[in-house]
Amino acid sequence: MMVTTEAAAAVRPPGDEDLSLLLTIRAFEEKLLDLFGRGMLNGTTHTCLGQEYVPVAMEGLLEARDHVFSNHRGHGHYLARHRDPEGLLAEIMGRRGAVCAGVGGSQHIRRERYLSTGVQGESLPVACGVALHLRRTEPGALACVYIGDGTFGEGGVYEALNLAALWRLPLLVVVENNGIAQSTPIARSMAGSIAGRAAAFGVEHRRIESMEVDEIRAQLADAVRAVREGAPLVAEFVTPRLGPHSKGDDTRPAEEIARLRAVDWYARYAEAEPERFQRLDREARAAVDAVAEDVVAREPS
Amino acid sequence: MMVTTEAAAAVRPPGDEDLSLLLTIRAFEEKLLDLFGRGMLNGTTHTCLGQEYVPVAMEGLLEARDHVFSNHRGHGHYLARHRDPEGLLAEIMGRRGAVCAGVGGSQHIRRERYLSTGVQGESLPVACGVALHLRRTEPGALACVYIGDGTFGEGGVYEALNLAALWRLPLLVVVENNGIAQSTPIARSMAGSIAGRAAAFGVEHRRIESMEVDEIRAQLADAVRAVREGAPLVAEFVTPRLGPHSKGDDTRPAEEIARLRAVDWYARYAEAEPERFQRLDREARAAVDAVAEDVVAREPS
Amino acid sequence: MRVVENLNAALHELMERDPELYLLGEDVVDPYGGAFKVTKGLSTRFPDRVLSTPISENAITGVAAGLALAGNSAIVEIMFGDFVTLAFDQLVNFAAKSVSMYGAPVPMRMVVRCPVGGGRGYGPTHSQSLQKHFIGVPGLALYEVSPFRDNAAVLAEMFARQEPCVLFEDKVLYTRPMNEVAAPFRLDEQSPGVARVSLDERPDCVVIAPGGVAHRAMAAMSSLLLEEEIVCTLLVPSRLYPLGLELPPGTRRVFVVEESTGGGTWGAEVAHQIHRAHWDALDGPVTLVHSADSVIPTAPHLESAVLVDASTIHRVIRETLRG
Amino acid sequence: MRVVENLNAALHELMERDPELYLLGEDVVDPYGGAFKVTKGLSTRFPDRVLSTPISENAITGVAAGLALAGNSAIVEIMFGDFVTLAFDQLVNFAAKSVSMYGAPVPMRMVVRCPVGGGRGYGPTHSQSLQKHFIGVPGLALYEVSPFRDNAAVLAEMFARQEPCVLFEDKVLYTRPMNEVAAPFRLDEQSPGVARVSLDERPDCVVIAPGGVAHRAMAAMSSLLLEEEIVCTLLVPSRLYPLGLELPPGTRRVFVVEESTGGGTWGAEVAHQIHRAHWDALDGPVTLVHSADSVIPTAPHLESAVLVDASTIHRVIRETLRG
Ligand SMILES: Cc1ncc(C[n+]2csc(CCOP(=O)(O)OP(=O)(O)O)c2C)c(N)n1
Ligand SMILES: Cc1ncc(C[n+]2csc(CCOP(=O)(O)OP(=O)(O)O)c2C)c(N)n1
Ligand SMILES: [Mg+2]
Ligand SMILES: [Mg+2]
Repeated sequence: MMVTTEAAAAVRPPGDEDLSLLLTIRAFEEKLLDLFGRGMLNGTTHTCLGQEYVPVAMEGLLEARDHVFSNHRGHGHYLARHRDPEGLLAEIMGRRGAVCAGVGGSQHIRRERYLSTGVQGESLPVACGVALHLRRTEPGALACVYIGDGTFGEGGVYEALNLAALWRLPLLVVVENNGIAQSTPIARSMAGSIAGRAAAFGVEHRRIESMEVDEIRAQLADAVRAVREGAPLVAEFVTPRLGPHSKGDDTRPAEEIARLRAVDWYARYAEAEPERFQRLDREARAAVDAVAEDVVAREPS
Repeated sequence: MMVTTEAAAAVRPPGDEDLSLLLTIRAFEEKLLDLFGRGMLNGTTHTCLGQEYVPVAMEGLLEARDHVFSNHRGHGHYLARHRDPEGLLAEIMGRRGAVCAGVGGSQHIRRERYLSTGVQGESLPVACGVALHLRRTEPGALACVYIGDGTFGEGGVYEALNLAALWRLPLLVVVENNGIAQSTPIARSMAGSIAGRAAAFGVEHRRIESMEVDEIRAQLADAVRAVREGAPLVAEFVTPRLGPHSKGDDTRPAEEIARLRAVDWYARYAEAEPERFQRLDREARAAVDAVAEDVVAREPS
Repeated sequence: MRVVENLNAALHELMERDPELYLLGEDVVDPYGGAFKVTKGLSTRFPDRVLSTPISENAITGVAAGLALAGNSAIVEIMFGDFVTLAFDQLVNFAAKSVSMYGAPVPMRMVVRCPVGGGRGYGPTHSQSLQKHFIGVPGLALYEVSPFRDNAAVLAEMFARQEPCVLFEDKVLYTRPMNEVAAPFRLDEQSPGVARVSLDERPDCVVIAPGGVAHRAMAAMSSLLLEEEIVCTLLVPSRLYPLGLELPPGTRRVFVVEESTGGGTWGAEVAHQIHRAHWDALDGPVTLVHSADSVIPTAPHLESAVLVDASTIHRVIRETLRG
Repeated sequence: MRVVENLNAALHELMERDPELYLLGEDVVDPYGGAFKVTKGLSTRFPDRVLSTPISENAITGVAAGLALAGNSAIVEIMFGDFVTLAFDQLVNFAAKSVSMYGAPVPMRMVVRCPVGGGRGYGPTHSQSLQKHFIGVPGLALYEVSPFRDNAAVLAEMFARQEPCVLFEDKVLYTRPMNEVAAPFRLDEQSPGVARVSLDERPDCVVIAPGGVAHRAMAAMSSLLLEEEIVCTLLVPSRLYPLGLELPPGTRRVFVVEESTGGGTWGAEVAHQIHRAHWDALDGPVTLVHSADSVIPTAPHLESAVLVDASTIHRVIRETLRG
């Protein structure tokens, strides 16, 4: 994890809409862990605590016509795209109003041009197929795929990068590099670097260390525009996984987690603009609480 | 194909043993096509015409304790390792004395520490397993895998390169880059370069454009020594496929094949040292003819 | 017309009729036209929708799934069906599941073509008939090319299912003629997609066989008729799974023939369905006739000893009926 | 002792006894000790032979095959058995074939461990029981963890076969106790590797079930006994394929229970073998009891509607025997 506390230096929280979205995702994920803790959720879940800003930043660069592919850690991706905590929580809890009728659950969600699935690496080739379609029938639209650093272990990732480069597909791979895969640190799962993996296929690569939504958008705007012209891109975000892999299965030393918490946008924004932050945070949590109260009371999907 | 006719400039054919081996492989492959033409072989075969020098050069760098993994185009690999045209032809023809009792045929051969199989990409992970064994129980020995350029389409190749680099395995990947896969030119099958694919995993890479056995050995000696210490290597040979992919299925333009034949070691060596060449060539062809006559007359395996 | 020509014509027809249809595979473009020439001419006519791919069975199957998700239709050619093992995850865990795992039905119009079977001395990794391993995947249908059914109809039916399908194509069938049966047998359609080869008289047994072994079954039927006066009716279903097959009324003996090596074969599934539906009418259990439980060797004499052939079928049927 | 502890102890014992044995898998090293904690403590004791791997199911299975080729023994943990689809090629086309495709037998001591099954709300790609897709691969044997057989014996038997084996482990079984049956039923060994749960009196039927569904079968047996006075004998084979199973003399009704979703199930293969051997002794066809032909949904109420459970088993047996 290369996130440095210097980042905390000049903190300017994003505008209200982005900040509210960040806070909504944070509130949603914490609510899930809370519900799990109280035995009200079954199955499994993977929260994106600490990484919320990645999809929030990306949404500012994506268009409605773009396709988004997500993975096991996809709540933030979904909420950033569809602003639908109700449909998502209902899906996770298997209640009326579930976006996928409760069949898919946390890891298998589809709505319009958003789709997630739980098998690592599968989505890249699929996204190449969608990108192939887009290139011919909706030029300018792209397929965006979120994957983690550990997923670079899967051979399918490379088969897809090769196709994307060969066929000049509008494919945008967003790598959430949180430096760990379940319990395995990246040093034990990846030789070389993500930049090198992209370069091997002649695919553009950008490494984003910033956690600031507007800054990130500025850094990626040109490259994402190029994707729409058929220059695939790997956008690597160096980002902190604050929570456990799923539930209570975090074996990292306390110091490391403390080091990550120190760079968490949440604490930094709260300190930087207490008044606005508290107001929006209260609103977000109130909204999520209301959704939870409503959904929990619903009959099964 | 980057092989240039300049290579023909200062030609010094290799010593008798190497040259004889080169000529034996050439004679063997031509004998196979001849037998096929006369309807005396069934199934399929993939000759290494033009590429014979690759395994001949490599054998000079390999030791008996090393493992060699081969692919569909493996006759030269096998003959360089075991000098056993008889067992190989019997295997291909399913006659008594077949090295694998006629079960495996041209593409599935195993003898001592040599093994080939016909599914592209499978052998790299397997070789990693053997290398893992060697690193612990026979330090200094290595696992050598021959693959073609087209095989870089397979995801398993990358999963294996990653493991080899992470675990510092004595893995030597010899890439016979003949610029084509069956009918598909490398430009349509590979984005980026083989060098880049190796670099992506922090794996050493050497590109060999020479066709001269001694020169090649000199160029690779250090890197192969390093493999034995646990520094995996991708040795890429730029090499001409003179013949069809298997039998009569060559769709390349005549000029291209002519261009490749112009750099063929066979013609160049014949011209450089007519007397020695003719003598060794006669010997090699006579030996292969004798083997063929013998094997053809044998009962089924 | 030979089977390979019928299949090629069917692909030409479909590519022309459906401008949203893609075909992908290794070495499928002209002049090569695929390892078995099934795709000849397609890339010349439809260059932007017929794509030669790298050697990436996993990814190209995923690409087909992506095209299907986006509303296209897609056909993937796996050069040798043996290599579809590399696409097993994309087929089982993504393509087939997508049809139903998102709560509402998602149409997935994709076909994975798999040339299968031995008899050509290609050896253990290029001769298998892996149909059995794909049975029972929710959302995945299995078909096999038959000399008795126009492949344009087969492909149309597969796409109409709106779920991923695997089409198995016996390599030795490619060069066989379409719709040819030896006298005195007659060919007709028993039910949609199920061909029947029979005589007028009441059969002593029913033989169920996919297209790839139909000729071997027919050869056995002819020799059984001549040498043993045993009358067989052959049923050749185009769809292997889910299986929709009606036994002729009064059937008391059934044989299922397939090239698969022994163990967990398609025939066991067919037998199970028949036993449930016709237990009391049968004189004995459904008899399975298949290749040996072995890898498929390369040498002709070893390969033919492993693979099911007409003489095996003849012998099993005679011994079962006559003891 | 719970099943997961027995399995963990078996691995400790084997790793200690065989210095040539490796164990590989994702997140298997301490302190994590594997997603289901089956490998806890192993990496601490055997750091050089217990390796956490990248997320590369294909490659790590190939690595195991390479170790086996070199004379080692190897165990691969696939975190969720659903993902073994990614290793299908290495298992089917390389590891299993290597045993025989090189003319002379090649010992391949490797075991691929696959946690399978639903009931935990993990959803369609993390809940499957894919055993059926691996049946009938020459050179590949299939086992399933049972509450009635010490896993040290199971692992020893698998390695002694000298061919690749897949060990399926029902996730819900991990937390169950070993060797526990409800009175009045008694547990013994019917034949090597086949556990029997029975009463003294002559059973009305025989139930065949792998370890993962044994408890569901036993619950049904208890309720059938109490509510219907139907007496069942349960047979739990440790090896699923090749199957070596003897029916008790006088058996007239057989049920095969498994969690697999419908279609081409293991039970169809078991039924085929039983029908061939016992046709005349049976009162009816072997009855298969399995989950619905569907993806396995995430929501508990939907999942339980799909998965086979004790009440389904009870109902099917009662209806079959009593009509
Ligand atoms: C093919 C496959 N193998 C294993 C898993 C189990 N698994 C789920 S998430 C995960 C770790 C993924 O790490 P990474 O890609 O870095 O994403 P992160 O969890 O860090 O966001 C693993 C091993 C899986 N879902 N799919
Ligand atoms: C997994 C797999 N896919 C496809 C094939 C069919 N096939 C055999 S050789 C070959 C081309 C290989 O090209 P390359 O790796 O460059 O080796 P070359 O033939 O040029 O020596 C193909 C596609 C195969 N054997 N295995
Ligand atoms: Mg990660
Ligand atoms: Mg090549």
